[in-house]
Amino acid sequence: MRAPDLFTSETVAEHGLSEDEYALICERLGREPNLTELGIFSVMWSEHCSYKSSRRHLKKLLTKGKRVIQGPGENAGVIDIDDGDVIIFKMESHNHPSYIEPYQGAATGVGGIMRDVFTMGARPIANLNALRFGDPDHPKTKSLLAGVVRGIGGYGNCVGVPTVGGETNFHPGYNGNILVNAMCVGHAKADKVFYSAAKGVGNPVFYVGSKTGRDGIHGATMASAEFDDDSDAKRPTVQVGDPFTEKLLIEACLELMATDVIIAIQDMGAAGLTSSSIEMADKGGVGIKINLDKVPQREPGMTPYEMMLSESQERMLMVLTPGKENIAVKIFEKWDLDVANIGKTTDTGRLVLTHKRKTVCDIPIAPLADDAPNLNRPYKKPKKLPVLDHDPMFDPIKRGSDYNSVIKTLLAHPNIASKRWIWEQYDRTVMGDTIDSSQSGGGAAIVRIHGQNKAVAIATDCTPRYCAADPFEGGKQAVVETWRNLICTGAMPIAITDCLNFGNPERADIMGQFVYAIKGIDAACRALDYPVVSGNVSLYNETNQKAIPPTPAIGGVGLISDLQKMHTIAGAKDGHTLILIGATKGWLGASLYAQAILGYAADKDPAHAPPPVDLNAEKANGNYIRKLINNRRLSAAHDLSDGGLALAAIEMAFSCGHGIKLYQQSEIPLYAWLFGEDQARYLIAVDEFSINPVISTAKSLGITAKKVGEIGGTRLIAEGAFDMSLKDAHMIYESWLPDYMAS
Amino acid sequence: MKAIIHIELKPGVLDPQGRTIARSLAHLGFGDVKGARQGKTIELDLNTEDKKIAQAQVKEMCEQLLANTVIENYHIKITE
Amino acid sequence: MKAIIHIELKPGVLDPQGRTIARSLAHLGFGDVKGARQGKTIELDLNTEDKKIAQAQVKEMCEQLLANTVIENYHIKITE
Amino acid sequence: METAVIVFPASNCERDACVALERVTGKKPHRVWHGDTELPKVDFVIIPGGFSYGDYLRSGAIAARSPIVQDIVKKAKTGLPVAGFCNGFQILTEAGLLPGVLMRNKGLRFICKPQTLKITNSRSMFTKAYGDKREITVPIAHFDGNYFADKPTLEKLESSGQIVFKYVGNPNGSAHDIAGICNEAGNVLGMMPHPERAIDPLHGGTDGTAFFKSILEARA
Ligand SMILES: Nc1ncnc2c1ncn2[C@@H]1O[C@H](COP(=O)(O)OP(=O)(O)O)[C@@H](O)[C@H]1O
Ligand SMILES: [Mg+2]
Repeated sequence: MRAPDLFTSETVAEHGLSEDEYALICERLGREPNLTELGIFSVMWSEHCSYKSSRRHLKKLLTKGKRVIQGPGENAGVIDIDDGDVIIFKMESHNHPSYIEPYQGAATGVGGIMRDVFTMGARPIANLNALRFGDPDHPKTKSLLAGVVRGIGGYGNCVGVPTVGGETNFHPGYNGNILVNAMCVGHAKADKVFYSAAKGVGNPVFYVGSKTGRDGIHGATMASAEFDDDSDAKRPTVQVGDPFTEKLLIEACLELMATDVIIAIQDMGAAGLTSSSIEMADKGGVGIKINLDKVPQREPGMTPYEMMLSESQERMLMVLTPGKENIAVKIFEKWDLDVANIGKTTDTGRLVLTHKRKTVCDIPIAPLADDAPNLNRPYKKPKKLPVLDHDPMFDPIKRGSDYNSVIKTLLAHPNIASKRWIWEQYDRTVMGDTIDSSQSGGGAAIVRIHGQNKAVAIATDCTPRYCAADPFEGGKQAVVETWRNLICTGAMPIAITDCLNFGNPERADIMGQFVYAIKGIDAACRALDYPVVSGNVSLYNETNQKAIPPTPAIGGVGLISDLQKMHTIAGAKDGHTLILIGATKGWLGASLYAQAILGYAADKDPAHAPPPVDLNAEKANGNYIRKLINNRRLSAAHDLSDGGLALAAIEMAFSCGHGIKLYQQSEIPLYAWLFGEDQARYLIAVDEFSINPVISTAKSLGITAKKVGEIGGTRLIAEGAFDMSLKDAHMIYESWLPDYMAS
Repeated sequence: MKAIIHIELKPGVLDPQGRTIARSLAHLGFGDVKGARQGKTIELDLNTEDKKIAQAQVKEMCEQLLANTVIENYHIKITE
Repeated sequence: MKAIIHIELKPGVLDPQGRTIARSLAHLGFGDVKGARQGKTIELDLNTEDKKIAQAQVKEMCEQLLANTVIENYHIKITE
Repeated sequence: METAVIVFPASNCERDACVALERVTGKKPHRVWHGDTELPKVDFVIIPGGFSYGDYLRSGAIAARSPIVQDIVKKAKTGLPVAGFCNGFQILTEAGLLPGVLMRNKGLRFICKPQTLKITNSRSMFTKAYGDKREITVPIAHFDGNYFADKPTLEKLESSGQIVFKYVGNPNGSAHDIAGICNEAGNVLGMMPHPERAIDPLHGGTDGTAFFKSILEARA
């Protein structure tokens, strides 16, 4: 191995590169890199850009399907929703920046994911956010939550894209490492989808949007004084978002996309100009030459290193059709945005940068992109945990409590209690096409395709409790929960995006969680014909050697082709009967009941196996529910998740405003019947004429269906268990978060 | 005692507000404006009568709540 | 030249931000805080070299755009 | 009826306003760019919600100084009906067409929710079509909706029937629960709630429709 001459080992290490990797760079270049080149390699070979630990595993995922137009590999995934319409969507993490500066971290996370979507020609029509915070009692949790929510709202509300749904969990495992995952869904016409491959030689490369400043240049680079004269104030590494500019950028890009000027377009996300130029060139099979003097700069004296590594927000790179540049210039000037011709595509296969008439970088593109390190990290198969058997001592009464108290505890549990305090800060109704959002309490949002009678249903899900107990089953479960949430609207689920948040992949147990979660996701995708079309990996989520619970957040999208044949959870009617679809064994391992009431693994490692996911049952039961909705047999449907039957019934009551009664049964212990979290189950509300047909058709299909209760009155009742007023229960459910935030 | 705290963005941090203000002043015909930065002031009424204690307390308040030290600098002025 | 403009709410206009700041400081254990008001500062870089002209211009900017005189007062300071 | 909707760089409710107008009038509204200096010949103008110029400085402040607003001010003074929703209301106060200002919500949080309103002037050209209906529900979605004016102004608004909508359950700290007001002449109205987001059963309600119908009828 060649020891670095130009740089100290510290400098190399500060750039996140191992000695081996540095040697490899020298080998690929046939020389040592200069500082700018080192910076470029360091970001391109970072986990974030190169996916070096995850690439080989992600490859195995199902990414094709008859409605998939573009799978992973582009800025976002593209699916066909008929009539020449496509949906473009993706989810992405902004965990670390949000922990450092919650407002700006979350805001720029939203801005970044929207750019991924409108880069491809789509108008963003919905945002969602999947959030995980530490223990509510941890001193940082409250201000992180407040800042993140303000940031998401501050950006999304201003840009004018409704934030229609999401999820929020609390767990001590996120104390030092919160997760902020943002999802954006956009709509485009199939013949107006734009890609990032910079095809053709000699085409002009344009920079548009905000000026480049010294934002977000990584910590490592701060330390090295040689390229930073004014070393007085340490430069902040956080980026500041400007939603106003983003809004202009959306409008300007969409206006330009209506013409035929763009050959390729790519937003500048992580690693800004570096990754965008390299990815475009790599995909187009060309080289690229950039004159850095032409890059619009916010501050004087920026070095090539700083310009290439800056993560200033609201910027895009485009390759244009020669001769038509003026059309683009006019549009961007109209929107008051910077626009500059900064280079051209070449046939050299190299990235060449000039600055003040000197060549400051000349490196082949392949090793930076396709040819980047692709590691095969060792991993350990997660061990299976024991099943938690029923035990008479699990009965609340035997525990010296009662069912009413249990319900009160669960309704005020941070992971169950209403998140109104959060979503009321999000503009959910702008654009006039939101049909259902967080407001109804349903699992999926519904957003109409503008001017049409169809809509998309969108949901995000992941149950970290399950994933921590069994990454494989947890991965499956995250996928099927989105599927079920979409099904409950009457939508046909089409595809998912994933945002895989894990700890340090250099540890075999963490790598094992990652590998097995992916296997689980893939198994579910294949069983349900529900492919992955985009996603994001976020590793190294840990503090003090303690990793977060494995959190593969899934965002699912489905199509409602006829708005007359859809549902929200709020539709359940007084006097309707509740039918439970799917088999109940009363699985308590890793359930909310086990955690919050029995005290298992409340803040330690999980103790028991989570509910297994039977993919055949998921498919059969889900398809049956969808058929019932499409045939207008139901007034509402809700899937069973955290808290089992009891919580699903109560949530339905909250949404429709009527009481419920659950009947006595004798098959399994009452606590397990009410709170077990067996999968593949739905609670549906039907009128009296539909009860028999729904149950008998289910039987003929081999699906378990059982009359379990009814809707009506003003109380929440489970015979032999709980009985309380709907109003009181609702108050408890609504109070926890605002009380917590005000405390 | 009174404390006046000025909070401003650190140099180099994007200030979209300032930029927009400068641009609209130019639009309104104030061509002489080359640039603008926006900051905020917080004025506190304090019970303390000791300037040193006040100074130390207010600094602590800035660090803990008033300023976002990741992107902002602050200056404290204690008066009468 | 530089102009620093302080803009603050007129006395009598309710300042929810200030109130919340005072309350959260109390929550954090800074019991000495009796009250808080929040204002803003705008710093302008001007091309003018004449202090009088600058003063007049900035006053005009405040009246026309920078302050809302229904609820806000402003003070201008011109430096070097 | 010919209508216009003003488009600022970061307006984001202009499409919603256009949809609402087109539904009621059967005609596409003119979309007028903020940089234009003159309105086309129209019978009614909407300044839509959004964040106009990013809402830096103060919500609506910069937009109120744009060229097109100068023309709106001129024509409003000669009787042209103008309505501003949300950011549009903020712009109208900043432009001096309506008294008072909209300050930060009392809770210091953005609020988006369905809001019940009381119609406190049912004879205005913006509310006539509501007939006997006195309560409606339409969405709100704003950060700066806390209406403030000095006491004499508030008293005058009350006594002259210029308060058109009041909140039932004040969400933002507005003086006198004010959700929407009009000028003395009654042709300029500003309101924080969004009637254009309640014109379709799929919105969860259609209480916004009569607002637009009122104007159509008044101008017929
Ligand atoms: N961070 C958030 N942003 C927006 N909506 C949220 C957020 N967290 C929770 N919600 C909303 O609260 C409701 C309940 O969430 P959740 O319990 O995760 O639903 P489900 O279990 O049915 O998937 C949903 O409608 C969801 O969209
Ligand atoms: Mg969920």
